[in-house]
Amino acid sequence: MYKFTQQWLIWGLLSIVVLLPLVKPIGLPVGYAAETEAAFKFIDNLPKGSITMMVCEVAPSNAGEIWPAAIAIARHHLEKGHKVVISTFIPDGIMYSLELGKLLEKEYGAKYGEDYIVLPYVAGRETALAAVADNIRGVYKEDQFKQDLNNLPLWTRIQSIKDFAVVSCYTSSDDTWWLVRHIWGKYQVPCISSTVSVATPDSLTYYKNGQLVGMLGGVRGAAYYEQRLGKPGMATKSMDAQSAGHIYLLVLMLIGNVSYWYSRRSQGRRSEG
Amino acid sequence: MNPGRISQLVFLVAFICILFIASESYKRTGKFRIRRIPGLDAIDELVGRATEMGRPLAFVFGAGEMEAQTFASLRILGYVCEQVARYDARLHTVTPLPEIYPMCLEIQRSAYVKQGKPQDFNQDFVQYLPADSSKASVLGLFQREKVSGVLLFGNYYYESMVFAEAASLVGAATIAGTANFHQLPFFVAACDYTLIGEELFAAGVYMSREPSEIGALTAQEAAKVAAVTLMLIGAALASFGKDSLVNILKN
Amino acid sequence: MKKEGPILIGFLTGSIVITSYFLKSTGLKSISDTVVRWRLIIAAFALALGALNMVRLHGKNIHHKGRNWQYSVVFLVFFLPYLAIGLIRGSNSAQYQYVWKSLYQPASATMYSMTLFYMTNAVWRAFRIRNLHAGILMFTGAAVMLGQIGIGTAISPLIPRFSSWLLDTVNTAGIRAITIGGSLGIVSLGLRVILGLERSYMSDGGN
Amino acid sequence: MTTDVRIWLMALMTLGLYSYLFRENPFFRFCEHAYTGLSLAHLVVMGWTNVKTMALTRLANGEWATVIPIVLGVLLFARWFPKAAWLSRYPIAYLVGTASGVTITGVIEAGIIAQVRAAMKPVTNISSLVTLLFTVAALSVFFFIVGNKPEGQVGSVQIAAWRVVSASSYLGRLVLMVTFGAVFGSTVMARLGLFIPRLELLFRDWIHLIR
Repeated sequence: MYKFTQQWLIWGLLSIVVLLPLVKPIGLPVGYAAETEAAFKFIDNLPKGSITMMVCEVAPSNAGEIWPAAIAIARHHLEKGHKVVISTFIPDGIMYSLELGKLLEKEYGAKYGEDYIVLPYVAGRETALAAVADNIRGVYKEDQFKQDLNNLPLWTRIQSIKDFAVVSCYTSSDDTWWLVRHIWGKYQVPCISSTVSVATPDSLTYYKNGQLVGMLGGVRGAAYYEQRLGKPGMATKSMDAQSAGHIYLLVLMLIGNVSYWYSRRSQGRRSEG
Repeated sequence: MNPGRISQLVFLVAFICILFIASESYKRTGKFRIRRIPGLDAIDELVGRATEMGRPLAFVFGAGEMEAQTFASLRILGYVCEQVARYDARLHTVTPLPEIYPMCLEIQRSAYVKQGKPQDFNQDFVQYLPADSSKASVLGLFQREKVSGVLLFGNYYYESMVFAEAASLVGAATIAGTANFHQLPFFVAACDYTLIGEELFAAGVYMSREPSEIGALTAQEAAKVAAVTLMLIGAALASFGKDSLVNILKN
Repeated sequence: MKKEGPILIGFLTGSIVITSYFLKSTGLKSISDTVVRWRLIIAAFALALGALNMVRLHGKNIHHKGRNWQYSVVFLVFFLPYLAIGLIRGSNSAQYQYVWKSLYQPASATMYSMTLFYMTNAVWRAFRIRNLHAGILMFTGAAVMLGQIGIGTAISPLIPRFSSWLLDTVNTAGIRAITIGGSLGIVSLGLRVILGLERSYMSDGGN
Repeated sequence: MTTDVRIWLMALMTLGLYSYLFRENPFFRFCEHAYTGLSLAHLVVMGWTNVKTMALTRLANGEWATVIPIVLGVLLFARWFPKAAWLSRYPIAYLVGTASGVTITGVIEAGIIAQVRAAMKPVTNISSLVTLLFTVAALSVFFFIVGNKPEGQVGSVQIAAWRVVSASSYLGRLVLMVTFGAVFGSTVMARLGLFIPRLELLFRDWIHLIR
């Protein structure tokens, strides 16, 4: 029973500590992130009318971290007059793809079929992404709304993956790795990846190797991008709560070690005496 | 020939050659030594403990898509099932991947057949659970069944931390293994034993000494030695401004 | 036919994909694309098999009034109507989206967010300097955590610099090694599957 | 507190699953089974859409070859009939074979050769030297055959090899611990990122504590 009460204390305090800054924001700054700056600059320099692909692997599980990044980059694309093709390889992704499309229509008056397309979900994860890289027209015949893709003006400009100026993905999984393997590795199409922070060190290696032109690591990357774009959004807001949570864990670590040493010392004394 | 893939082809061909040569040589000499992998030694302990306590074990696959890690984990499942059948323990197998569900059934059943106890095989103990909601179901399983030991293998993602820590909270011993380095820290921190990266793939050899597996492991070993050598030479050359080796590998 | 047939299929599919990767041939390429695409269709049938099995398990439980059978009813009550909406009205329909957004999405997000609680517990339980390894784990973990937030910079600008140095050098080294090792494992096991040397996936059943 | 039914549903589902943290209970069990039912239905619907677009539509357009994967798919169900169970190995072999082929082709370049190439950086300062040596050390952790402790009568070369490899893999394990620590540390942000939206739902949308 003792173990459980201790756990509840740890968990209860955690919730309170994270909640407080949400109730009363402090406004801490977001640090510089070179890899995100690179992504921003790359997209900023693409010519008007460039076709881009957003691989929207967003799911309820990871939306907290990468959904803000997807929104920020989509906004950036539309502001620069790029065309966006939204695809997904996870079942849940389609819900977010549709929402992204709606957002672009609402905020920028984007026209479906001309400014953006929502492609249907294709199963098979890596195999599917590889198939799209190798033969995009073979994989997709219809869009998410069951219309023949050939009737959409934007689609007629796309023959192969090489027609895309950049492919970006928003993922908590190995999509970065697949992008690097199949899209950059095989066809040298520039890739940008926005990953959950767990995968950030990994993706950072790809960025350093020159296999990605830029990347956004977790909420921090998204917050940086939002600020760079001049449109603070969800990511910027949650950064305070993030900091509070980090500090709480660090304090917990400290207390844990102090109590560990203390108990070991007193045990040592007891065995001596 | 597609451009930029010559070095890959050379690698692949060399790999296959070493695989066959080494496996033939093992068949002739029967000589082979592999270093200890504590996590695999611990499996027997785990089964023994489960039998003693009369509480079941749980084997949970990672929810990432089916690939080589999944096959390696199936291999380990086979071994665990045999031990379980031999010592009359109970094992709940959970797979979030529908593709391997039939394979899990086959493996479990044949383990019981092999131990001469086909009547003990109960297919309800093998469950497919949709990847997303499997987290809730597995947590429920841990507490309801009071599992004594938990094995977490395969292509793991987020769920690693939840399963590993929840298992230790119900007092279960845990062995885990994945090659996804982004989940390894959680396994290392929360589990009793962890198979790190390639150790997961060495499990097959460790448990069976099948010639082709020994051949494959030898080829892996040769590739690692080659990688180390190439890295050192390449870095030395690059330090003197020569990147010829880097360029060769770009072919 | 019971063993050789499947091995041949595994060999053909695998080697078509690999050969088309190396050889420059559009014909081979399109065959390989088809092979890969067909896999998705078969995978969908595997899903149906798993789904039917779940329905069978819960149905059996209700029929025999097994343990917690009420919850098997809950399962079916949510599964069947939602499936019906999805198949008849389609996943774009308003009803389908409503259920997805109000029940499925929060459930999923909640389960994932639970990782934080367990992680906190692990930080409390496991991050203690018991030995050199645990000490290093804790120390680098703490350094990187501090480096990620503004406070770290406020304490000393060296902290984020040290943390990013760690991520750049030592971390790169570790990840590179794990990646190479893991990839070799993937190649080796994959090759053994294609060459018909690895058969655990078809086990001994059916004989 | 809100009157929106949807927010209520969302909040109850969230609380129900969180109640597991307290202990396993009927409320959690209800939500768990509801969630399982929904997610299975969702997967089946998505799978069906896939089969329709990838198989049935193509079949209707006269691509007769599409019959092959459909037949293979149906064969998966053969395992319900003990006599014909072996037939289900065909589709399984297909799944396994293609998965192997696809991963191998991707992994050789990105996972092995590109990694080796990336390690061939000129050694110009301490950091680059550290990265190179640590990579080698960490790789030697995964040596299973080379450098095992020699047994019986052996030459000095083998003993030297054993010493080098064991020293290197000792260092390698420390490097891996640093890596794990760093990955752990950089993950905290992710987990918080998942938790914050839950708090926003409960305290902003549901009970209006946050504005």
